[in-house]
Amino acid sequence: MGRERYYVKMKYKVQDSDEIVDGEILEKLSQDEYKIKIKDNEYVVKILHTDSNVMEFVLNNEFHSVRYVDSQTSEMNFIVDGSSMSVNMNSHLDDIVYKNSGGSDSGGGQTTLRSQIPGKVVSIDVEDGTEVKKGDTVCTLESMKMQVAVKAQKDGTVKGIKIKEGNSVNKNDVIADIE
Amino acid sequence: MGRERYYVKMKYKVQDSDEIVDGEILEKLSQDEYKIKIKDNEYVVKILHTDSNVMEFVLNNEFHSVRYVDSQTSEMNFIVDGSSMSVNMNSHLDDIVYKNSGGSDSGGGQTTLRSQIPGKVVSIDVEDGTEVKKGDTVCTLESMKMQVAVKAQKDGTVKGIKIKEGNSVNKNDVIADIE
Amino acid sequence: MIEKVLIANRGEIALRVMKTCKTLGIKTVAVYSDEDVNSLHVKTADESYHIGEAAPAKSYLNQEKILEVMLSSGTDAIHPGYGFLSENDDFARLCEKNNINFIGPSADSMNLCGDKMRCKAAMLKAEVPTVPGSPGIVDDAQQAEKIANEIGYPVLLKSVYGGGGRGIRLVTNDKELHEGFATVTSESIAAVGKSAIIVEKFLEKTRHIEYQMCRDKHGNAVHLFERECSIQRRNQKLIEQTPSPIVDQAKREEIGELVVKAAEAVDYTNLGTAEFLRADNGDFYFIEINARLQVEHPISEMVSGLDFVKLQLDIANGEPLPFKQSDLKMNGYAIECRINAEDTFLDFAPSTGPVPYVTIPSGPNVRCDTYLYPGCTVSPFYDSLMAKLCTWGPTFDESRTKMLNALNDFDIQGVETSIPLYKTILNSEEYKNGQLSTDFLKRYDMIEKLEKDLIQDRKEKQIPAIASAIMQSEFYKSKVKSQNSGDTDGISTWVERGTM
Amino acid sequence: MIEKVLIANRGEIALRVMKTCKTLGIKTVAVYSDEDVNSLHVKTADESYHIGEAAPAKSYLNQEKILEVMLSSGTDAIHPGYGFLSENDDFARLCEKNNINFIGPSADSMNLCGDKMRCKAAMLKAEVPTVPGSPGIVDDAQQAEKIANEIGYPVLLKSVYGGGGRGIRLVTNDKELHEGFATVTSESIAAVGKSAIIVEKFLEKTRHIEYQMCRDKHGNAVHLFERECSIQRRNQKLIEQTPSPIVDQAKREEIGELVVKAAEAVDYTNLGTAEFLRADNGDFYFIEINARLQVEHPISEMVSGLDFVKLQLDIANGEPLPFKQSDLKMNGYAIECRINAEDTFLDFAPSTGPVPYVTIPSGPNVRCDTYLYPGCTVSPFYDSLMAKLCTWGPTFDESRTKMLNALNDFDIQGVETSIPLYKTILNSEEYKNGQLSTDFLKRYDMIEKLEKDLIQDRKEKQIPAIASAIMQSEFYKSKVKSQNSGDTDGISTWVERGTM
Repeated sequence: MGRERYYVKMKYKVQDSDEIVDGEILEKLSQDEYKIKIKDNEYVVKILHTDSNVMEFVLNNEFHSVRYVDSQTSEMNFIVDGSSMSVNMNSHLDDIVYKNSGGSDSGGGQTTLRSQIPGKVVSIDVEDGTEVKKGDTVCTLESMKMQVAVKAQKDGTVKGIKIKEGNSVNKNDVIADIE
Repeated sequence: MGRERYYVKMKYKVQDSDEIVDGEILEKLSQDEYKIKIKDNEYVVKILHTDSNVMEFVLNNEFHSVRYVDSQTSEMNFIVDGSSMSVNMNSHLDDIVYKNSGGSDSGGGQTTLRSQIPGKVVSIDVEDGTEVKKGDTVCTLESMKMQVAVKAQKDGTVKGIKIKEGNSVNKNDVIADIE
Repeated sequence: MIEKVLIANRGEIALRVMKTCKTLGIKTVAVYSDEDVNSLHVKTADESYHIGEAAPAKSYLNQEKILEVMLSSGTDAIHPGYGFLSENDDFARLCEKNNINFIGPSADSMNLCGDKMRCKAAMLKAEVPTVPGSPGIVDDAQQAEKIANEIGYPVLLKSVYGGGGRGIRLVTNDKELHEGFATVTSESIAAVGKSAIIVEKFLEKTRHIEYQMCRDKHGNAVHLFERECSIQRRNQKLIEQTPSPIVDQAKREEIGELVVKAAEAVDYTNLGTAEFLRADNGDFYFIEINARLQVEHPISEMVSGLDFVKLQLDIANGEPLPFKQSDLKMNGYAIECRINAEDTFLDFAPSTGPVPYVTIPSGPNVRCDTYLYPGCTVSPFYDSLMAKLCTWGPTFDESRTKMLNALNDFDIQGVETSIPLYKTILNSEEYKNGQLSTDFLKRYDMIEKLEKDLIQDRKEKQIPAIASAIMQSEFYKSKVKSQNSGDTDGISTWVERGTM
Repeated sequence: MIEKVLIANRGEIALRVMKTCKTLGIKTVAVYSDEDVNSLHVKTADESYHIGEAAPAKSYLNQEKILEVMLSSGTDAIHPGYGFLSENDDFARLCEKNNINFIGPSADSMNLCGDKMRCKAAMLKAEVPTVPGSPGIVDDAQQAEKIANEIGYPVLLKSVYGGGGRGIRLVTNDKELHEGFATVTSESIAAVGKSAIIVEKFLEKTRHIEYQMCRDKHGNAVHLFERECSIQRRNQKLIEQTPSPIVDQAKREEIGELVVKAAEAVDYTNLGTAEFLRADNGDFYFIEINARLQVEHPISEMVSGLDFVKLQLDIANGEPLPFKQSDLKMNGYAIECRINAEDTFLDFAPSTGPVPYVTIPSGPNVRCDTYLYPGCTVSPFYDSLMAKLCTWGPTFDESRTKMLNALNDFDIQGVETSIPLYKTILNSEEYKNGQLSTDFLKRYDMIEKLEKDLIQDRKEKQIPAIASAIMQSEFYKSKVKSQNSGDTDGISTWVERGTM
């Protein structure tokens, strides 16, 4: 038991709600029990049954039955206790990309913002000349059905955007300069 | 439609009954309808549904649901409308073997009785010196879960039995001489 | 004595009729179309005969083919269910001619019930009130105006050939009446080449209340109480209940006496239903007779303790009714929800296809008449009614909460259903208070309420939904790891997860 | 007012209790063992708590753990179902001490009911007849002889410590009595180191007839009619019915009055059952009180129109009974078959394992209380009762034929069931005629009859069986041909077929 494994904290957004909440596994308590954290609350999930498209679990002593429906986008579609719901999932990859792209404490000096992952450009949130603050989203990439924001590595002005919506970028491709 | 295919007449014996009855498909009437003959009566079978282990059909306008149960012997095991039943099936291969082994009208002169199929010897019904009539069963072979009798090709006395119970024979192996 | 019954129907009603026949030791004969080879009624009957293609005209409406099956199978009676041939007096006559006991009224009585104008005339003669209006077709706009002034505006002008909203006009004064008369006339002529207009009082906020009636071949008649069927969409009933919350014992008896008169007026035999509109002022107006067993008969069975199919068979056998009106007592409260395969948000459009899995509700005083089973198919060729879910309780509220639980238990996968809408309705204050009317859905914005309920429902399920997402990721990752023990740093985990 | 109930049970009874709670808007709390993670009661409750390992002692009998769940979940009442802790007065007392409303009698009353000797004494005092015999332990063989001569031979000598056939002797005269007394004494001493013998009249061809009793906390008591439960195997009930075919209205009332006295004699509250033996001469003898809701309560619900779990909750809430004895009327006939997972031909040995598919019977006046669903598992850790199938009819015969049809409709795959035996019983002349006794199965050779029925059944299915074999061959051949269009002369076809 204990924290033998590394669990990634993710961000989740549920249909009909604008709120983006953190979710993560804190600990595997036993073969079929997990301690998880959603927003600021901890829950115990006891898995009763799983197969290829159904998961049944008790969440803080309440039973839930979930059927998975195939998803075509970065969205996951479930039928939760009979209600059709979709959940958008996003890892903290934003932060990882952000750090690697020169944001965070590490640097801050470099001008070139690069993509740390390969992906398709879903949206560009700035234009040439846009003033951005460190951490502002510059563009959003989609890769393997997941969306991830690429954020400004420092305060500055966007110059020479090298990407186009709908096009693909490779890892380390330049996205723009921020001067 | 019509008799485009060759259907083999088989012999069937059902659990709890000593009677051995003939059964055969007479005609395929349509995609899902067959005319069959069991003993001396004709029936129309309309197949409603089949999958790997269930067949549902209407037999002369009576619905039946049959589940197949895996069989380990030459017996087929079914659950017919909820009742567990087994059916022993035997083709008229006896006759085919008989013909080919020199019985029937074709020859009658040859002494050597040979097996026309590969198989395991289940039982030997004669001894050296047994007087047999043409058509008497000399031994029974089992092959691919089916049992088939090897019959004397002519009247005579059995000599030099070449097979042993439990052993295998190949096609055309000599079984015995009948002199 | 009836010994073998052909059920000239499919779906839940075919199964319902068979259940009683089997209990009584009567042999059952099913018929089925190509589309129904996998249907439960085929599997349940003692004998099942294929009668043709999926389209009803080529199978369930094919009188000759069905007669042929009856004659060849030695059937001595036929139960038509509802819909299809159930109110076809030609078919009833065909059966009569061939000495097959048609379980329902005589062909003549059925013909009279089916002819709205003659039936209305018979009711007027028997002093059963009908919706005020012209006694028949009016000659011209002048006569229409005269009648409108007698019965009072607003009135409806209806072409007797029209239907489905066309050839019908609501008018509130003489001027509108003259304009409307011209429009309806031209619409009708445009549509069918002729015109014939009747005038009828327009009733607002009406309730649909109907009475089960029952008359044997010896002329004994009773009513088996009322049902309120006001919750409808496009004139199709969705939820029925008995007793009606607006009918007290005095009213029940008063209208019940009219119902017996109505049955006599058309020489009705066997079970049938007299439908009434109840105006907001409390007046009841006869509208028509349904000359057959109705969809919603189970709730009347629940409060009367009777088996209506058995009663039908007994009457068809010529037996006298085994009770008088005074022997009959209503017991408790029953509700029926018609579980349709339809998408409420697509204007109730049919939703068809395979049903890979279904859980049918059960329990004390829960009854579900259905053709559903795991692996069955909801066909586009026939009506959208998949199941009738009925509950009974000693109080209305127990019946209602039991229904809500049963609706929650009813898991039908593969098709959209009317279940969510029914939950919203049954939870609404208007329904709880018995504020029913035929425009209930619109009047109380039920579709909008449903939308809000669904959003609220999803809001309440956010945490389990996120927990599902978290666990799905975990399980997917575990699977990948165990197959292929590569590195699992943040990015690769994410990529694995992304491919789900 | 009870607002949240923990159901300290599993299987069908946990589900049954939840259904009423949900109808009444009461929150439900389930508990479950490792073995039951996939059980329906876990999925149905509002809250579900894991309480331990599969073995009952480590979960459903673990009082401390269950109490802990009640306290942490804010449960205000507990329903014990039947079995497990339902008649454990220590547990009832533990609940009382923790201010948790135990839905059942008080711990003191339960204790008294559970102590056969004290209970019998209380009945004698209340003039409720018990099986004639010694009022308690006899001093010696001489006293036993005296009593035997008073009550008349044959008598049973029973060690109060004995059980399961040991320490019990049937004697028919004084000589046998003296011999038997010595044997039972030595057997008992050999087994438990001590001996204490009672004398009881031996009754032949007895019927097991029991009364549902009902008493509120204000001392109002009624009986809810009898059930006959004579069809048993190894003292376990298989089929129950109400009314008993041997009890007429006068007898019903006569014994019913005794039942009310019995309830008062032990200060019983809530629902319970007074069990009687009926001797072949018509005399009734009290045997014991079952201080809980019984397995077979649904048939009494059907004929009384009452919801017994609701009644239990109301009584537990301190409400007075809403009826007097004279308000209660029996309506119709109900039968219950206990559908057990067992192999009749293996001496009723349990049959356990996964149930890949099940079709649960339904229809008008058919009720099936069950934990089965497709994909569930019948556990070897708990009792073999998978389902209670109940039918109601206005006549006994309608109830019976309805049951036969429902049994035919009940398709349980994967385990052996008692369904075939019940079909044989329900079809037997003895059952139809109401010739019931606790040795019914042996007396009328029901197992042999079943064997014959099964053979007959297979005989009738010979043609479809052969047709299946023919078609299976054909389909197998078609499949092989389409995959691999080789030659299909007689031999190769046969070989292909042989590999099926």
